Amino acid sequence: MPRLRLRFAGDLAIIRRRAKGTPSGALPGVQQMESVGNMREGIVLLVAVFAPLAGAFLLPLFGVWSRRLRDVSALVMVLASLGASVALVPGALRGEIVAWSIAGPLGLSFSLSADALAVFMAIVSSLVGSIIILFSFDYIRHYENQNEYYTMAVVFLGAMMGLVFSTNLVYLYVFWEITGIASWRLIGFYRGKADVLKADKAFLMTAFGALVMLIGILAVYGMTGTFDLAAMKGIALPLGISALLLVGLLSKSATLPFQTWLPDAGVAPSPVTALLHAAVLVKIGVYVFARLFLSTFVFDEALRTIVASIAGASALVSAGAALIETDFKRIVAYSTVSQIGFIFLGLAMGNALGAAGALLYILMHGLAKAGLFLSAGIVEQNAGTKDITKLGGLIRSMPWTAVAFLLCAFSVMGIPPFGGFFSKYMVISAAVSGDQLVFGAVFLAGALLTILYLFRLFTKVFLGEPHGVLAPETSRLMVACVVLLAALSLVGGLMVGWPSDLARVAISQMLGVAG
Amino acid sequence: MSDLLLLVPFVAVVLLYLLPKRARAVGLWVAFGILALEAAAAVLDRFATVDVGLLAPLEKLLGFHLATDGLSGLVILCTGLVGMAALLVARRTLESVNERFLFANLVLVAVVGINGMAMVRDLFSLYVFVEVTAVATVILVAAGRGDHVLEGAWKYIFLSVVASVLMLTSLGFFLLSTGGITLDAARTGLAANAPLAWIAMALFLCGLFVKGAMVPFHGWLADAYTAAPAPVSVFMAGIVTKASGIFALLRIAQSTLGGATPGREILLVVGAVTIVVGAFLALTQTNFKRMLAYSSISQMGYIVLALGGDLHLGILAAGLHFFNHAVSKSQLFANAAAVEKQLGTLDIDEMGGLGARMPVTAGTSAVASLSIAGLPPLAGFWSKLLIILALWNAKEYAFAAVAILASLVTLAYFLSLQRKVFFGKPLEKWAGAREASAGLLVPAVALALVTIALGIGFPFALRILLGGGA
Amino acid sequence: MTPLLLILTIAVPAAAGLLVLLLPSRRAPWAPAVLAALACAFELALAIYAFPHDVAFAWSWMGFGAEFALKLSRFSAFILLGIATFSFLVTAYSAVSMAKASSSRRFHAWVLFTVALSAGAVLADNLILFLVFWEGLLLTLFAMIAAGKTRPFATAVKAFVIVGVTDLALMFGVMLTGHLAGTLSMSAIRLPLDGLGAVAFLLLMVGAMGKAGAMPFHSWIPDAAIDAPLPFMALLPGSLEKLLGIYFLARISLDLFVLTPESWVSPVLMGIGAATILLAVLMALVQKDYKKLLAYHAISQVGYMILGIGTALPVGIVGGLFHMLNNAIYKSSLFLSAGAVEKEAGTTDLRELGGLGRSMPITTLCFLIAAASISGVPPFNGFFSKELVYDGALERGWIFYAIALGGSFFTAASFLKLGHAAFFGKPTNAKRTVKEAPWPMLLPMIVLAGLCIVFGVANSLPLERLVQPVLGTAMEGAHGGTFAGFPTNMLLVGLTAGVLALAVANHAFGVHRTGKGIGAVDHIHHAPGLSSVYTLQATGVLDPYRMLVVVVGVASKGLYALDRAIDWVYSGLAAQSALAASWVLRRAHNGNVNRYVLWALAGAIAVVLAVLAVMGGGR
Amino acid sequence: MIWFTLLLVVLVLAALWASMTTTLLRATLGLALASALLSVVMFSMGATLAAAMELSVCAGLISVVLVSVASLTRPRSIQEEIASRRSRLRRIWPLPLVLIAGGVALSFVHAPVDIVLRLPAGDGDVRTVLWSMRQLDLFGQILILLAGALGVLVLFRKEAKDDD
Repeated sequence: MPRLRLRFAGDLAIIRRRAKGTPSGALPGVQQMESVGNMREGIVLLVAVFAPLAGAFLLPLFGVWSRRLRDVSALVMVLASLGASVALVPGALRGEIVAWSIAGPLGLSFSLSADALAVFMAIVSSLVGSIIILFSFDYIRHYENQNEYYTMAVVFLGAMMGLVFSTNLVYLYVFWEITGIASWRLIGFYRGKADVLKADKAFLMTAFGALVMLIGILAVYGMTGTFDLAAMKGIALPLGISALLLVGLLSKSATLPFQTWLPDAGVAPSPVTALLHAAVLVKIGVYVFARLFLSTFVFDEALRTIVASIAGASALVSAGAALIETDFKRIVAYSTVSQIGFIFLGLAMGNALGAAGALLYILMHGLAKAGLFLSAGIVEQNAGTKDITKLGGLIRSMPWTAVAFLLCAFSVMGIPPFGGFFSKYMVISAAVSGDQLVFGAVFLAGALLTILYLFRLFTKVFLGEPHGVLAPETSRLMVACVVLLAALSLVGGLMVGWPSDLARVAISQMLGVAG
Repeated sequence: MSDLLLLVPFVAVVLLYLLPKRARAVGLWVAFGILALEAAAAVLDRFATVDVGLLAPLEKLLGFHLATDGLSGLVILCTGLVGMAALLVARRTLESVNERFLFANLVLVAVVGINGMAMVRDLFSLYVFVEVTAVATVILVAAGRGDHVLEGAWKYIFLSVVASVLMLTSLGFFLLSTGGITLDAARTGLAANAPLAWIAMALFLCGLFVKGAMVPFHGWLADAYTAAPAPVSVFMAGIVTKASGIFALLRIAQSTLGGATPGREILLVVGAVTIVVGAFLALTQTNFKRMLAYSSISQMGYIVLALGGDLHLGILAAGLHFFNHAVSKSQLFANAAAVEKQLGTLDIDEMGGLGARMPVTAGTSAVASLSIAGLPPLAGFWSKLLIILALWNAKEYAFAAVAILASLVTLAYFLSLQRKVFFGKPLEKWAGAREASAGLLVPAVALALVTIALGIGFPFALRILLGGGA
Repeated sequence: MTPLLLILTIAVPAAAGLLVLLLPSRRAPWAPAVLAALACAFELALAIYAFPHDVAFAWSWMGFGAEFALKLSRFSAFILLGIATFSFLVTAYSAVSMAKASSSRRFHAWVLFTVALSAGAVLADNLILFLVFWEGLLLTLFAMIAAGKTRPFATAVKAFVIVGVTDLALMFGVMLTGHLAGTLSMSAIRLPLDGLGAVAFLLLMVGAMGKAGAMPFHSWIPDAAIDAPLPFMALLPGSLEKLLGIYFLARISLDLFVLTPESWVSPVLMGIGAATILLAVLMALVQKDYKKLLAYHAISQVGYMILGIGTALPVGIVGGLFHMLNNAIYKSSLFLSAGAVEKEAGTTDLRELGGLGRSMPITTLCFLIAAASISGVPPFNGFFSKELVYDGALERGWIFYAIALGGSFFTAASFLKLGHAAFFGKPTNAKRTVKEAPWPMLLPMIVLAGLCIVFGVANSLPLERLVQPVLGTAMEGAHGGTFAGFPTNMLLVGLTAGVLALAVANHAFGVHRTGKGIGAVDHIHHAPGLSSVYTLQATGVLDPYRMLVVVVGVASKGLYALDRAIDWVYSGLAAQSALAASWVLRRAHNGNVNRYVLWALAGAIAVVLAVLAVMGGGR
Repeated sequence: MIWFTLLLVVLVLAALWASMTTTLLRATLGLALASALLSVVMFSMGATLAAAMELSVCAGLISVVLVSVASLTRPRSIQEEIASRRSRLRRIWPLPLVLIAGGVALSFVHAPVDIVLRLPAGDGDVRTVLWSMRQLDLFGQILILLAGALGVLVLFRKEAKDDD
């Protein structure tokens, strides 16, 4: 019988666990605090999650005081996440898993755990997130509701961190939905009627998926009696439950047949679309897919065909749409949908090559696509339109933006030595080596379409005859951010060994095989 | 001390009337103080133990057969919180001292009724206290000023009478079949599978369904909520309907039904139907309060649905949802009051972009909306999760799925509300609108903070809740 | 010879390219060109030094079989030497021709990157590494065309897309090959040509042909001839791309797969080669622009190489590879002559040129040597390689030989027309006084023309030192171990001579008919049947790129409709039905209290009945 | 038994008439009749006290009050009468149906017919029952009266204010 009675039952335990080079085994439910010294890494983990998540709510207060202070502290919070994530890299490369947990009743233990996969994803999110926040300094300056913008953007990134490190399905869902709430506010940032409608649409579509996924989570709970991912490792999931979970993942990752909210969400300010479409939000689905279906459950062969088919259809349909659309950001958004298909392909193959390729894809696509969206932002803000039929010849007035755009586009197309090449190669190659030649061919067609629509976009916006006044680049900071992303895309390719090392550790932890 | 919960407000009402008319402004604060004490008592969990020596003579004299448990504490806590919020709203929205005084008095009367319901162990007493609350509430509704006030009150009375008839009939049947009308007696009768006892139970449940506005017994609710003055709707939506209908169901499910067939199935079906119909009804409403009203119906369906799940978890979940919804919905009605005070209208189609003018109201309403829609990390998510878990544990998968997917409709109408009222471009028409006064903001902010805090600290809270049992 | 030197062949040009990009060019506008030429000279020295060595090494890179593996073999040393030579000559040339262009700095940087990537592609011994270098050339290709003068971007995009498509095919082929072979190390792969292996081979072949510019992946080259800077044409479509494309084609035919005459892939290759020869040369024939005419020849000549390799006979392969080398020599020479003409006469439109022979004698001489060489006139180098290809082709089927021979006829005819129109006859544009080109431009031409003669007369030098070692043991026993010296099959030589004579006769006929050198082939141009094809081609309908764009356009419209349909399910169907449900329910709530009471009573009855039903059922 | 059944039927009919008629006076008469019949039933079942209360309060006192109130109202015109009757009939016809359905439903109950009332100890004396067993409910009744009083206060205040 439930009773309202104040009693501090149970214990708050901070645990830290090391598992050298082995796939993560069962995480002990509750352990006593080992020693203060060992808490250090746990604290790193907490900083990564809560510096932005909790700190965000200070931002409106800072904003009342000083705009500059608010902007800089937003950046600092995200950088703190990045720093904390990077600090976890050496351990992750050695195959160590840092974990931190508070035991809770009914399986609701709040557990964070940083394996290589999580660290990888955390770095991608916070790295791109930091650049986007930096970009926002000059971009958002011109609009109302700046406090809300920074709060929500930072909350979003914090929730992303939480999601990445969570090993409890319920908390994963919690962070998942926080990102949904934040993106709802962010998409409706301009407050126009259409904007808010699109924000609602995005929210509803992703929430629908999330709710279906919640049914799936409960089904898993019903099967295993736990929400703890580590405890359910190695379980074979019935296809029905997988399908329920998959609906959530697909909707969050804007994959067919839940893709249409993403282009619509292009009404948001460009840094937001960069954040949502490129780097972070849409990667949630693929990340959780990797976390659940590759890292935790026994990989189901039937799932391979299903997911790969969906991914293939998604890649082609949205690439086709990108060739027809005339709105700058919608095109890039469709491109995201298409590229997410590639990531799903890599994961769906269930082999080491595909999974590693998918991870690299997350990184490379995040960097490059963020660059594309931010370029779109520069163009939109300076030229006052994002209709590509009304743009043209901007390479003359915006040479840096144009070149950075092109470089990022090369990376998305998968042209070496840009990072996008390696990831694209690896995922398609995974299909081939998995004897799935048809999927390989489909995605090859997708890659071709990618080249076509990105060049179409580049040609229409930056080349050709100018329409009206050629708007110049007004903010050096914004241009610098875009150039930085382009440069990172290139460096990511030239130095592909670095992310690849981490990805390989992640794969070995996930699949239990050496990459 | 449980007797005090009945006596103190009652005595207070009587004493207030002895005050000189000049001093009537005090009435509101007296009521506020009593409610604050009530909430404190519920939280501190002292009312069952402290009074043994001190109040024994009084108890003996009165001879009330009261019993308290966690559920009583829960409803008393909610009453305290919601009542305080309603009183604060009343302070800013009711214009004359006299109106506020009367409001405070009637609230106190209703509170006695609710407290009584919280603690009785007897079906007839339950019925009596339900009626006490109903009468006080009807008068509260009728005391308003609008054109539709009487209509709302009238519908409330009318269906209340139906409920009374059903419940009285039921009591008669209980007397016939089991010879007793305590909860335990009824339980024995049901356990024996006596058909007449089950019919009696069904009728009593139907009476409570009317009170708790379960579909299809819900006709009165939207009109009454909409017609009622702002503080009254806060109070009604926050606690009255829930206590007199839903809490009573909770009590019966806990003490009498015990998860037996067919009571459980009735609760499941009625709950599910209510959730869905209420949610769809809310979707296209254009009156702020009416939308909230239908939302209330839908959410109360969740509580009833939970009662059909795994018994222990279900009651825990229902209780939590009860609390969360009481907090959030009264807060939303307080928000509605703030908006109405600024704009003079409740038609959401005429509103727009108020977020820019009333940021605190907008922010708190968003918190409450999302909490009710069951979005983490707010409190509403956890109670819904537990509800669904309870259903899942009872292998009621289809009902669990309905409960989950109906959340989407909930989210849809709340998003539509947010979009039309707060989250849009500021309209020229409302350039004069300002943030509501502190008096209206305090309850909204306080309740929103409760929602957030409970949401974030939920697992700890749950640990505490489970500490005693389960 | 250490691995370091191998790395240097890639790193030096790349570093130089980076340096060029970063240099402050305003102070020293000559610096990029000089730096580029120096770097290429260094590259050439390295290539010569490395030539006799065999080096291989591998560093671990990114896992999954991708190693940073380089290997210097006979073949790659040969190609590397070619790359270094041609890039050195072209940079020396462009130092002058591009000196005043605003894009000089960028252009030279791209040239250097191109050299670095080409060297990498040739040296790579790991398929992924190879792919990285190979596809990286796409970027420099794009950037170099984009550095052109007049609105070059459309052409750059076209080139990028076409080559990109073939590169994607190549990528797929690499994946398939790696999958079948179980390794990505090129020197360890040896697959039979059957089933999936054949598919893989064809995919790789598409990549190689795309790079080499064979049909149907050719259509950007004529466009680039107009839009891109001229040294680019000499460097990429003229020489480097042929070297790389044919290098890779030969690698897959000889090393990675076992191409035998019995395989069905062999006729496919030969067919593509033959088609390319004939169709491209027919297009070249009617061009009225110096550069464009050359561009079509650049395509047509690839056909001989593919045909040669496609025979799968040692004689054909040696002929194809030798032709690759020869073609690079005379084709870059021809392009450079076009550049000289363009620089001095201000145009490359044949209708405005004429009589340049007097004012530009050295250029004219170089042109004549190179033209004779491409037309297969003995004793220039082109003659010898073509004869070897003919020999192989005839052995595999007379039709291939016939087409190749026909190609020769049109080649000769078109160069007769070109030479006549540009260098002889009367100057049409008398206003401008034309001088001989400056020495830095002439020297590369002279060197290349000289090579045409040397490689013809002393053909044992290239054949025995460069080409034949590539085949290794396959050479033993055939033809006494060498194909050097004058062709032994006099019938073929005679037929060749006959065709050349026919071309001269045809030219005389045409000139007689129209009275001008440029009109020498008008009778073919306007021949019934052919003329309509030419018209279609002129409007671009036959351009495979255009077809691709149209097909993709239609497909994407369909896909977009599908996307909208899915969107409708949410924005339309789901939303509307929810609203409709809500509306119906709202309509039911009309505020009538009787109705509400009725509902409540009905509900109560239903509940009671339900209870009764359950209880009754329980009995 | 037949008489008893007949009484019940007439009672129901009277109640129905009271609720379905459109004039206040007839409704009042119907109510009074129903109450009177009810008290007869109660008498016949031995609940003398309840019967007396029912007869005096419901059939007597309330009827008087209602009749006097009705006399203060203006009778409707014939047109109004006809119009309202039609609409009223249209709206109220389900009531008998509901009753019939309810009756049918109840007839399915296979309840034991030999109902034995197990009244609480303290045999019969109303005062004892009320005070020793059901203090709480009495307290509730007091509260209802209090609330009613407050209601009168509120609503009449309001009337007065509206008159101003």
